[in-house]
Order: sequence, then structure tokens, then C-alpha cells
Amino acid sequence: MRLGRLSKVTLGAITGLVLALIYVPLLVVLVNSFSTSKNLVWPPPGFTLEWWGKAFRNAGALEALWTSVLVALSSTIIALVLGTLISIALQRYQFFGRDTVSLLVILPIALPGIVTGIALNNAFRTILDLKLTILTVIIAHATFCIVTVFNNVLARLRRMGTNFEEASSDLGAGLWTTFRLVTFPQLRSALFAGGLLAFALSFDEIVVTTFTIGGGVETLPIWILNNLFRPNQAPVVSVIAVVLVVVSVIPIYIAQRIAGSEQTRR
Amino acid sequence: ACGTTSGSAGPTTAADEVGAGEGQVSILAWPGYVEDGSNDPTVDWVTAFEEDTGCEVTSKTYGTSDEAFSLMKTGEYDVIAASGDASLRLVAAGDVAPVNTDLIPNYDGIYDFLKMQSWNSVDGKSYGIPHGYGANLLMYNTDVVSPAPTSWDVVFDKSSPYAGKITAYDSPIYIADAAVYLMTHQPELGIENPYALDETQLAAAVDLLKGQRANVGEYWSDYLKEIQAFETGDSVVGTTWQVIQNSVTTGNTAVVLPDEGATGWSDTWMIGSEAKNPNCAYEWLNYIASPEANAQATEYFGEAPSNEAACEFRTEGSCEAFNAGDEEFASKLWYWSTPIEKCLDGRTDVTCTDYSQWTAAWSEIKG
Amino acid sequence: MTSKAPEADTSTPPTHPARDRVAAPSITLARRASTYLSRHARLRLAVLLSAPLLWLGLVYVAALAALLITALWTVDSFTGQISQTWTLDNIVAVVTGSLYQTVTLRTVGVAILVTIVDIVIALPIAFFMAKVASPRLQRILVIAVLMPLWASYLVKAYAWRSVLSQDGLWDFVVAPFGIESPGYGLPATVITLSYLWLPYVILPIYAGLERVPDSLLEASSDLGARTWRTLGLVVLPMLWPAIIAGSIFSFSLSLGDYITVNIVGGTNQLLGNLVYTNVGAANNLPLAASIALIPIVIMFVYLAAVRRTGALNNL
Amino acid sequence: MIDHTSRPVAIELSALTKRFGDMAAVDGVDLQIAEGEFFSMLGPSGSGKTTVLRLIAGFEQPTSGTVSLFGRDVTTVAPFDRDVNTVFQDYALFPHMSVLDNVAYGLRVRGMSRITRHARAREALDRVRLADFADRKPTQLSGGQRQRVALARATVVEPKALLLDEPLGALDLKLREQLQVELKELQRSLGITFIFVTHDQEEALTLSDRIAVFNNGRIEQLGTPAELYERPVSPFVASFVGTSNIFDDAVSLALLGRRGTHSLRPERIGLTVGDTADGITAPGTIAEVIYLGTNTRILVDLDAGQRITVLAPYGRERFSDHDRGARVTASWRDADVISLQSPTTPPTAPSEKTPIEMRSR
Amino acid sequence: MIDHTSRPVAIELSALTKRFGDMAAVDGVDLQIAEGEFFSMLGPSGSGKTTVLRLIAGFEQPTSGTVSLFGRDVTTVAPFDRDVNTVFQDYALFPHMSVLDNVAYGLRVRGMSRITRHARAREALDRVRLADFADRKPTQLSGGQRQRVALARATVVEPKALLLDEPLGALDLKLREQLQVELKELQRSLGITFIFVTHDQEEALTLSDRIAVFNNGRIEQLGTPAELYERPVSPFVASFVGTSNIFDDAVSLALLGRRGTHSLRPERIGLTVGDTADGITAPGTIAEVIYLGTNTRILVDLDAGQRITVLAPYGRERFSDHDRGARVTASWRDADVISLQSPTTPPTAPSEKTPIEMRSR
Ligand SMILES: Nc1ncnc2c1ncn2[C@@H]1O[C@H](COP(=O)(O)OP(=O)(O)OP(=O)(O)O)[C@@H](O)[C@H]1O
Ligand SMILES: Nc1ncnc2c1ncn2[C@@H]1O[C@H](COP(=O)(O)OP(=O)(O)OP(=O)(O)O)[C@@H](O)[C@H]1O
Ligand SMILES: NCCCCNCCCN
Ligand SMILES: [Mg+2]
Ligand SMILES: [Mg+2]
Repeated sequence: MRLGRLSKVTLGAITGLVLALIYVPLLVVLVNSFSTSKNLVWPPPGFTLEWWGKAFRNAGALEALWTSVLVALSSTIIALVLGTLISIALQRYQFFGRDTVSLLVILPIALPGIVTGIALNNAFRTILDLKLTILTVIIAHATFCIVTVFNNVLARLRRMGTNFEEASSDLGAGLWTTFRLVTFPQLRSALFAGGLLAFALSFDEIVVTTFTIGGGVETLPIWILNNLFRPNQAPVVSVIAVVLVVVSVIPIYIAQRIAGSEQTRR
Repeated sequence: ACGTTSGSAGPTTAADEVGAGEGQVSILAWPGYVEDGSNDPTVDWVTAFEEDTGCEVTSKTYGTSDEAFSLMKTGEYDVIAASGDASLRLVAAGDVAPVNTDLIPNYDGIYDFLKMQSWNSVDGKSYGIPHGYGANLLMYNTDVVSPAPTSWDVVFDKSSPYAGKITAYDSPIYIADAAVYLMTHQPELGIENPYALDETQLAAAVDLLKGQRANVGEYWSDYLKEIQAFETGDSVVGTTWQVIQNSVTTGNTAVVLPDEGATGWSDTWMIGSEAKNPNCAYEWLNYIASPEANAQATEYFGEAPSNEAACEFRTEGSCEAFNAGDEEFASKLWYWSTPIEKCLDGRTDVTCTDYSQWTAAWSEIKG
Repeated sequence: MTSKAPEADTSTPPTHPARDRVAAPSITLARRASTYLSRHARLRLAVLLSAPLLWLGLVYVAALAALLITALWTVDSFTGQISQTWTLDNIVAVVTGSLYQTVTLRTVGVAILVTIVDIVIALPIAFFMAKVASPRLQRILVIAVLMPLWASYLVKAYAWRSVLSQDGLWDFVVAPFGIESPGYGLPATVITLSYLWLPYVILPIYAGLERVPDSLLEASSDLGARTWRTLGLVVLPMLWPAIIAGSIFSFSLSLGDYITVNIVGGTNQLLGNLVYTNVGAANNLPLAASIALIPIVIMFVYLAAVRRTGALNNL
Repeated sequence: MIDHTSRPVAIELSALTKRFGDMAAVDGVDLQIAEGEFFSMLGPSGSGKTTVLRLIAGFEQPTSGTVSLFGRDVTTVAPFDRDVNTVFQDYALFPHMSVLDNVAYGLRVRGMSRITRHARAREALDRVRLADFADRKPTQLSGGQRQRVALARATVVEPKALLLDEPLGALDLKLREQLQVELKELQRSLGITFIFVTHDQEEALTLSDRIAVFNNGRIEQLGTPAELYERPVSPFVASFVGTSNIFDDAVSLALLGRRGTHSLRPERIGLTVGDTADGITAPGTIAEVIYLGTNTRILVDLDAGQRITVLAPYGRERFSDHDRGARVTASWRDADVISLQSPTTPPTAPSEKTPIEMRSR
Repeated sequence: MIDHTSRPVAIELSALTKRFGDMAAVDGVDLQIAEGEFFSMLGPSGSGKTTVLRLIAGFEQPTSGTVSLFGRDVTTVAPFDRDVNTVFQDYALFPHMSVLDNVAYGLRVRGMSRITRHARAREALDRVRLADFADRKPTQLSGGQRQRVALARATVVEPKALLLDEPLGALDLKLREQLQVELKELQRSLGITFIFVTHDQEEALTLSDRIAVFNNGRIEQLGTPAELYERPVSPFVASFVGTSNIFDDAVSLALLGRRGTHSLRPERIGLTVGDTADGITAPGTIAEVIYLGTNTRILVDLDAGQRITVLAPYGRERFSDHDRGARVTASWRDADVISLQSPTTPPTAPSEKTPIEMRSR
């Protein structure tokens, strides 16, 4: 559509403005990480590097970060496998109950986290008599992460069609070889995009985690939650948040590169 | 004993001796109670314990007493640091076992006024070691609130000039604060103990709190939230903990123990009824009651220590700031206890309202 | 025609350079399985579906069902033990209690407002990203929208608390123009939740817009529709599924939130708080489960309503 | 031209039927294709050509009937175990692989070593004159180049038969004509069976040894290009293969003096101004003159009530747009009139069995 | 045929240029299209046809030059304010609206009441014989039906000119031929200007009053179908519009006895067995005989070294596949040989300005 110059400028201005607004709270966090106030008070009374130093020496935060990465990575991998299987089934086959299955995939994300949290907590503890550990967190996270993978892979499969798979089997490749050499490589960027979103969902999850995590383990959000109850840790939390935002550019950028190069290929 | 009706498997008798350590212990506690240097290398009293006893500590922190209560139900924890609003529930549910204080040498050093209280003993049996204590004080902004308040009127009076900037603690246990106020202002209700309210008394407290809600700016439960609110001026008066007053950096706040008295808390180290590492658990209880460890832990969290000798190990003036050992101050406090059906004030002609009723009431109050 | 063409070479087989013929693929176990599976479509489907269905069924559906059953039990208020006697008391209490009605209305109101705010903000941004920005700028914008996701939820909520506080950044920057900070309360809750979920709404709408071919927009203006009419008559209707997909995020995440409202909500509580309080306090899981039924029912109604739009394939 | 009767049968379809729901996409097809034959399936959209091809390749399972390849019943055999290869309409080149890897793919899944398979793939690319493009990605190729890669990929595994589903359908006219020639040459040099699907009658006539004309899932007529063009068995074939003037019963009676349905090719009709002409004649008025470069197409409204199409090649008397409305006489030889049978039972080998009126020269 | 010189100008392009980055997609095009004309733009892929159309419709802004519609300079006017409508190559039907709503869309945005616009839309659907399909969604239509909906949608608003971007490109040959006729009839009955983009030369010849042949963003030749076919100005036009045998300098000298580049149409060449023939003659050997039904295409390798294409219509001496390798003599009249000028300065009105060799009859 040929938009008038004015429309374009207006849209651009709105976008710029909203993006700026999106970053204002993050800026506040950034400023707080250098503020002498321990309590995230605005305007900051002074400048200090103390918190940055403390953050990098904070073993608990680093351990929680590692736990979070482990949890997010594990649940993402599970979600990738299950999400891929289920989207192939739904996209390539007609069967009774298809709609129910797709509703089932969506439900864990559509129902509020606290519902998921107490349901899983109850199931793990009182029904299965399981000890809450990092494993229960991973199971819980994987459950609501499946949907992001599912959506991305389903869309890709739909666009891909069956031609390439047929061509492969036509050339003599069995089912597994076809998946390995033809289907999977073309799903890769969809898996990456879905995986990235799954990772982000898991990485920042508090509510479900609260109800499914066991003693002695903290994910980063839980660590942050606890530290907001602990004296004098708020600025360190800010530092961690800033670092996360900055570091997150890398995976997002990679995902964009993959998706972008594919777009130009299409 | 209270626990008998629970039907749960928990032992109702304490241990007779402390055997060899099991090599590990798992502890459930408020944040800041079990620090091993991982959050701040300079804050560490766990490592010393581990070196002394060979008991590896794994700890989990909780945000509210209610969360602690449900976590303890998992039976995964050997030790819990429970506030008074959880302790009796834990006893009643059979989740914790009596503690043989004879096995804990450092128990001798604990202030007597904290021992064998309604929140840490049942039927003359000790259920744990006092950790530290504090009052739910009235904090106010000295720039805004004048004259300096001496009564809880400023937060409960419907026509308080500070309407909209009042804050209050976000928990059912806050009903006891209203009850303390009512003890002075509506003596006809006959409240003897703010944790022993019959239905009429509870209704009166609820009324008071519903009236207060219109004036409350926000409730707080994590203290970063309250510190911020006072520093920015969003809140100017309300209940607080000493540690919060100490953390406010703007210097325009003060705390007072109002004439009506106040609620307070004294946390208790308890041992799980299904503890898998009872020996290490006893080791921990003894350790944390020691003057050095008690000093470190209570100072870091911001409360008065329970061990008289601990003040020697705390920073200059920090014990005074928390009125440590001030018996008169302590006598004005109604320490958090779990309200149960059997009235804590000894009445037998009525049944009192229990914590679940308080919980329902609290939800109603907040609306 | 009299002349006869010389015999063409087509009737003789082609002469390949002397070498092996291409061998057939070797018979491995995987290949034998392939051969077997390729004849049994149902079995293939079973292989694909069994793991995910087992997972979702065992982990999620069973847990949810158990929770709903719990709603029919009671808890012994003294010991905190669940007693498995069937009763509708909790559900009746939730359905009839005025507290629950008030809080449900408040929560749904907040969730709807958050959803509307997010959609209204997301539409122009997504449009700019998908239809105006150059590919390069597009990439940068996607990154810019995604990045805040990584600054912890709690940290962002606290940042908003700071922004909205008295004499905070809001009052510092905006109040001089006459718009004072709303302070802590429901407006602050709506603002903060909208902020938190915005990326989850922008992304599906952006993806949806990318699927609207430019030629349709051109066709519309070619037929005389000005920009706004094109947006209203062509873009918006085609975008519905994507918008609804985004709304599922913002709506359901708001419906279950209890942390943000604690931080910036003043004295207000939402359904999530009630559930949360009841799980902990007195450990009354049956009542909590009954309250949890409210958002579950709301989401089911919502999902059933939007299923026809095809939005469920666009999350 | 290959004589399909004297050669061994490569592909045999017996009573092949494929239903999708209620609808029979392929409806009882019997067919034998000889080794080395260039065989085309021609028919309108939706007539079942692709479905037949997919049944042969094994992508679809027949509802009933059987498929045999080189004497072996393969009806239930998986595509990867059938000795035929397919060139897809959209080529289906793997977008994530280079041209070389695409071509080497079939060899790779057969476990051939990297060096050998690359060497063979390069040879195959050489054959289609794309040796220089080995390292490109398919998207970096033009349509015609892609088609050649698809051919190389399908032929490098030396299949006994090659199935081609409208491989030229997506290309523009010029490129298409050029590639038709290349395809024919490739088939000659490989000497393997080609089964070629198209809906373009000119393409089918140009390339094929034999053609099956499909309609509604059935073979309406089977024969050599000349047989189809010169002896169509039904109005459908007559007008699908080339343009035909179809005379129904009434018109036949009026113009030819006998009953029945008849067809007459536009290029067999002469047109003269005025009313002198040989053979059968019919007066009329010029309705439209369309300049086609090579030929001129003239629509004439006969006084008998029928509009006919006449194709005037260069060299005969020339008509132009200005002649619209002019009175003319159309004339043709009776021998050029084809009597059409009704299409109820389409014969599979019309050249032997059907009693159609032969055109005498 | 419309005489474009005597009618008012509908569309005028002056020095129109459009650059994308470095590349000039449209490179200084001057053009006048008369009211009521059926004007086609013909050219290979990427030659700039679509871009010119988009500049006229207003979807693109020219880098330089102007666009005038009916005497008014609209260079900076938005698409929705231009009195032309477009039929898009992919039809661009709104998928969420019924066929009726699609057709009524242009009336709706003009504020016409529901009843009136539906009535008009139904009329328009009637005109394209789709009245029964009004309530369907576009996805439920076949390609040909969609194309007719797109036509109805564009014409119902009664534009003064209609731009059509390869509207038949996606269809199969039979359907295409059928729709060509309908398109032409529609244009006659509406009497509006059609600007038709295609890369199919036969389609352009069939439909157009005038044709502009595009190459590399420029108009290589502009003229009536006959002018383009019979008097191409460059080898490019000669081989793009129809098939041509192009003789380069050396071959010209050998065969024609004079220098320069020349072209000769296949149908102008006669072929006789042996070596007796009139006019210019050249002996050779038959390399390939392709049966086309209407004609037979014969490739002959001349002894002079050139391979030429000969098109033998029905009625002349007939050749078949068996004649491959036979010795023949090709013959043609010198008047049929076209001398090609170099394409450096393509004239916009070759019929008046260019000194090309006229073919005498
Ligand atoms: N998977 C399928 N499900 C349902 N119907 C199908 C399927 N595949 C094909 N058909 C139907 O079967 C009929 C024959 O289709 P087929 O693709 O074989 O036709 P075709 O002759 O190849 O046509 P075209 O020239 O358009 O490619 C069509 O009516 C088509 O709609
Ligand atoms: N938006 C654009 N950006 C960059 N280049 C473009 C753009 N649109 C067209 N081009 C280029 O301009 C040239 C002319 O394109 P145009 O689409 O006009 O060709 P065309 O004659 O319509 O070709 P076709 O027959 O393939 O449709 C092409 O080289 C094309 O790649
Ligand atoms: N139903 C569980 C959904 C959990 C989503 N949590 C998102 C947190 C984002 N910070
Ligand atoms: Mg097909
Ligand atoms: Mg184009």
C-alpha cells in the first residue's frame, strides 16, 4: 500500500514513541543499578558501581542463573521434541479428535499460571507423591512451552507442504532419512523461533515455578523474588536484569538472522 | 495434646539424644535467615556450621508464613524457621515435632521472656528455639505526620488526615493489630488476647479494618515495597518493622510503639516431624541459638536477637536500635500466634475463630 | 514423400559409460521400519502422537482433573488435612459469595482493559513493522520488541512501581503537562500488565500482518478506498485471528496474575490473589481449586468463542 | 518413434481407481506403457492426470486396482522402494541444499560415498549443461535452470521410468518451447520411459509417442498424436486436442446432408470471397478476423446458423480486420469431416478397435 | 480496430523513469494510449511491464517523468484518486469477503447504499456469468472464475481505463484461450481503454489494437500486431514476437548475397524434396519433424551451416518423423526477408518514423 507520507511518519512516530516508552522502565532499572539508593528510589540520589561489583560476585545469583538456563534449556528441548511430533501429526494427518488435541496443546498457556501451578503442585505432591525438584519445574515448564514450538512448526509445515518429503521418498529415502535430511533442515528456523520463545517463557516464569520447585533450588526469577525480601539486594537485582537484557540480544539476533536469510531465500 | 486430633503420623515426643550427624540438613526459612555467602560473600554463617558439624545445608526461602506452611507439608524439610502465625498450625497439623531443649546447650542463653510462649509451646511442651523477635511498630513520615503519633488512631480512624497514604501489613494476621487497638478503644468487647477472638470480636475487628481499607493506599508484605513507599512519600504512616525504618535512607521517618501496644513476632526454629536428618537438625538449632550465629542472622535480617549474649557480637548500637532485651518494650508486644478454635486466652465457654476464618475475613476486608 | 530417413538411433538402448548401476539403498533396520510404517498410516500417527499425548494427558489433564476433583472436597481447618468427603460447599460459596463476584468482575475488567490497551498499541507498531519498515529496520524492530522480555518480570514491575510513585519519573516528566501519575491502584495495574504482555501481543499481530499480501492493500486503494477504509475493511478483518491469538496471551496472563497487582495495585486484589491466599492460608486447596474454576471457565468460554476464527493456530 | 507394441511393458495399470470421498479422481484406468516410450497424459484441470502419476509413484494408495512396474506388482510398495522417479511440477528442489547436493541426494540415501556421488552428480549436471551452477542454491536459478536440475536429480539414480508432472507448466511460452526440445533430446539419449503429464495439447503433440486423453478420471482416447488429431473419437477429444468445429445432428444434416455429430478442423476449411468454390460449400459472413502472425483466425457466421472457425495460413488469400461483415464462402472436402462416436465407452486403444471414419488423402 | 491517432488520449507517459536502487526498471518511457484502445505491453520477465502499470495506477512513484490520465497530470495523485482500475495478476480478491462483497467493494467505499451496490454488483457478476457464485468465498472458485470476479470488481466502478497485469498468466492454455475471447468482448462492450500486460506474444497478437514490446525497461518497438510481426525492427523483436530465423552478417552474405542482419519467418519458407524450387533456394537435411496438428514444424540443417525452422501448414507437401535425414531444398521469396535495424534507438511510433524494408505482396 502506498501510504501517504503523513501516515508513514505518524506510524513511525507512534512506533518510536511506544518503543521509547517500552524502554523507559528498563532505563529506570539501568539507572537503579548505578544508584546509591538500595531501594530503587527515584530520582537516584547518587552514582556507584558497588552493585555491579557485588552482582558479579554473587554466587547465589550466578547459581540461580545457571539453574534457570538449565531449566529453560531442558524444558525447551522437551517442548521442541513434543511440539514437533504433535505438529507433524496434526498437520500431516486427518484423524478424529484433531481439534481436541490442538486445544490440549493450547490449554497450558491459556489457563492462568496459578491454575497450572496449583494443579501441578497438587498432582506431583499428593497424587504422584513426588518430591519437588528441579525436574518437576522442568516438567511443568515444558508443558506450557510446547505450544510456542507447536505454533511455529505447524505454520512452517503448512507452508512447506509435502512436496519436498515426497521428492525425498521418490529418490529412495526412508521416513527417518527424509526427516533428517529434508524436513528437519527446513524446520530449523521455525524450531529456533519457537524454541526462543519457549526459552523466554520458561526463563521468566515465576508463578508456576513457585508451586513446582523444590527446596535448595532457585531459578533466577525465584532468586529475584527472594532477594526483594532480603535487605539491600534490590540494586543487585537491577544489575542482573540489565545484564540479561543486554545478553539477550545475542540469541534474538541469531534467530533474526536465520529467519531473515530464509526469507530472502524464499 | 493439640496434635492428637491430627491423626497424622508425626511424633509427639521429642528426641532423647543427638546422635552422629547425617551429613546434611534441609532448612526452610525466611530469606536472610540461612545465608551461606552465595548472595554476599561477607554474609555467611552457614559455612562455619557446615565445617563444624559436617552437615551440608540446603535451604529454601519463603515469602509468607502461608507459603511456609504449605511447603512444610511436603515433609522435605528437617528444620523450619516459623513465625508465630504459622507455628501452631504446624503443630496442629503434625508437621513439626516437640524439641527437647535439654539437647541444645545454647538454649540457656535465650531470653526467658521468649521461652515457652504460646506460639512456641503447646501443653507445656517446647516446639522450638526462639530465633529473634521484633515489633510491628508504627512508622510515620516526620515531614508530613504531625504531631508525632502516639496511638494507632492515625491508621484506624476513619477520618485520619493521612487517608490514602496509610499502609498496613498484608496478611490475615494483621487482624490482630486491629484487635490490639480494640482492646484499648472498645474494652466492652472483652478482648483479652488479640489472637483469641470469638465471632463477635472478630466481626468488630473486621469492621474496623473494612473502614480502614478506604484509607489505605496499599498493603505491604515484602519490605522493599514499604521502604520504597515511605521514601517516595506514597505511604506516610503505617505498620512497620524496625529493619524497615533502619533501611529508609531519606531520614524523614520515625517509628513509635504506640500506647495501645502492638503485635510482634518471635520466630521459632522447629524440627519437622518427618525429619530425615534429626541429628543435624538439632545441631542447627543449637548453632543458630549460639550468640555468634544468632547475632549475625538477626542483625542481617534486622531484628532483635534471642540470645542475650548475641549483642556482644553485633555492630555497635544495633541491639539498641531493635530494643533488644528491653523487657518493658517486649511486654507491650503481642507476639504472633496462630489463632485456633481453642481460645488462647483460656476461655472455654466459646470457641474462638481459627486462622482459616481469619483468612476468609481478610479476603473480605480487602474485597 | 519418397525418400526414407536413415534409421534413427532412438530404437537402440542408450550406451552409458561402463560402470556400476546405482545400487538400491541398503536394507537397514530403520529402512525396514520405514517400509513397515509407510504401509500403516495409523501406526505412523500413533508413533507421532503417543509421546506428546501421554505427556499432556498424564502431566496436565490429569493434574487439572485432580484439581477439579479437589474442589469437591473439604479441608479440616484444624489440621490442614484434606478430607475426601464430597461436597459442593466450596463451589457454592464461590458462586454465591459476593466477594468472588466482585473480584471476578474486577479481574475480568482488568484483563479486558489490558487486552484492549495492548491491541490498540500493538496494531500501529505491528503495521509499521510489517508494512512500512525496510527489511533491515524490521529486523531491528523485532529485536527491540523482544528484548524487554528478558528483563525479569519482577524487575519490570518494580520499575513501574518506581515510575508511578509520588515524585517518580512519571511525575517528573509528564506531570508538568498536566497528567499526574495515577498512583498505585487498578489503573497502575492495567498499565503495568499491558506493559508486561505487550511483546506477546505485538508478535502474533506482526506475523499476521506479514501474511496479508500487499496486493490486497493495493487492490483496495485501487478501488478507491482511502487508507482508513482499507484498514477497516480489509486489514482488520483479515487480522482477526492474529489479534485474537495475541489477546489469548494478554487476557489469560492478566487473568491469573497476582504479583503485579501486589506491587502496583494498591489495595486491590484479583482472582489470582484469592487463589494464592487460599492455597497457602490454612492450606485450603479445595477452596483455591473452586476459585480457580472461575478463570478456567472464563478461558474455556473464551477459547470456544474464538476457535472458529482459526486464531488458535496463530499463537 | 517407438513402437509400443513390440517392446516389454514398463508400467501397467489395471482397473485403477482412486476415490477422494465420493469423487472418483481416477476411475477404472487400464493402461500399458512400453519401455522406452515417451508417453503423455493430456487432459483438462482436475481430470485425474496428477493422481494417476502419484499412484504410479506410490504417493497415493489406490482405492482399487493395481500398479505394476516392470512386471512386478507394486501396489502396496512404498515410494522409496519403487524404481521410478518423479520430476515435480514445482520441481520440489530442496531449498537448503546446493544444486550439487540436490542432484546427489538420491545417491546419498543409497549410501554412496561422498566422492563418488559428487562425481556422478557433476556428470548429470554436465548432461543438462549446468556444471557451472553446482554450488548455487536452487533459488538462485531461473525457472528453466531449475527444471534441468530437477531432471538431473531424477535421472542420476538411473530410474527405469521417469514421471514428469507438468514440468513446463510454470514457465513462459518462449522458455517452454526451448525446454520441450531439450526434454525430448534427453529422453532419446537416456532411452528410458517417460510419462509426461500436461494440459497443453500442443506440448503433448510435439513430444509424445503416444498420448492418453483424460476426462473425468477416465481415459477418453489413447493413441499417437496423429491419431488423436486426425481421428478423435468424441467431441471432447476433438476440441481438446486442437480447435475443432463441431457440427451437431441438425447442423450436420443441413451442411453435410447426413445425421450424426461431426468435427472439422479450422485449417481444413477454405474461404473465398463470393460464392465460387470446390467441394462442400457453405455461404456466410465474416464475424471476426484475428491476426496471429503465422496464421489468421477468421470466425464466420454461416447462413446455416453455425459459427465456424477458419484458420488461414500465410500465403492463401489474406483477410484483415476490415473484412468484418464481408460475404464469403467456406469450403471443405468431405474427406476432412470426422464422424465422432459418442464417448460412452472410451476405448483404450482406439487405433485398433474403433470404427472411425478414416480420412482419405 | 481502433484507430489510436484520431481519438483523444487516455493515458500519456512522458519520459517516465523508475529506478530501484541502481537499476532502472523503467527507463524513459514515452507513450500515448488512446481512449477505447486495447493496448498491450509485451516483453520478457523483468522488462518493466508491471512497473509501468504500477506507475500508472499510482502504486509506485516515478523517479522522474510524468503520468497523465485523460489530460490531467496525476503523477503525485494517490491510487484511490485515480480514475483507473487494476486487475491484479494474482487477482488480489479479499479472502474474507464473499464474491458479491468483493465486487461491491469499490461501490461501498464510494458510499453507495447496500441495496444499490449489491444490485450493481449482481449485474456485473451477471456480465461475467457468475451470478450463481455471489455468495461463495474466493477460495471456493477455480482460477478462471476468480479472474472473472476480479474483472467484475474492477469494472463495476466504471473506470475510464482498466489495467490488467497478466490476468491470464496463471491459467491453463484452453481456459486462457476461452478467457481471451471473453476479455476482448468485454472490452468492446464496455468501450473502455484496456492496458494489458503479458509475456505471451500470441495473446498479445490476438487481443491488441497496438502492442509495445518492452526490453530492459524501454519500449523496443510499438505498433499494431501486424507491424510487429511483419516489420520487426530488431532481432529481439523478431524472435520475441513469433519465431524467426535470424541470419547474421556471415550467413546473410552466404544465403542472401548481402551483408547485415536479417530475419525470415518459418511459414514463409517452402520445402521441397530434391533441388527444384523457385526464389532463393538453399539445400539442406531434415533434422527433426514435429507434428503440431495444425502445422508441422521441420528443422532443417542447411548446407550453409545454419539450422532453420520451417513451418509447413496443412495442405502443402507433408513430412513426417520418417523423413529425418532426408535431403531437401528450402526456398523463399526475397521480399519475405526482413532487414533488421540495430536496436540502439527504439522509435516510439515505428510505423511512421522508421525506415524499414517493407514487404511487398
Ligand atoms: N488429496 C485430495 N483430496 C481430495 N480431492 C483430491 C485430492 N487430490 C486430487 N483431488 C481431486 O481429484 C481430481 C483429480 O485431481 P488431479 O490433481 O489428479 O487433476 P489433474 O488432472 O492433475 O489436474 P491439473 O491439471 O489441475 O493438475 C480433482 O477433482 C481434485 O480436486
Ligand atoms: N520493488 C522493487 N524493488 C526492487 N526492484 C524491483 C522492484 N519491483 C521491480 N523491480 C525490478 O524491476 C525490474 C522490472 O520489474 P517488473 O516487475 O516491472 O518486470 P515485468 O516486466 O513485469 O516482469 P514479469 O514478466 O516477470 O512480471 C525487474 O528487474 C525487477 O526485479
Ligand atoms: N499458564 C502458564 C503461563 C505462564 C506464563 N508466564 C509468563 C511469565 C512472563 N513473564
Ligand atoms: Mg495435476
Ligand atoms: Mg510483471
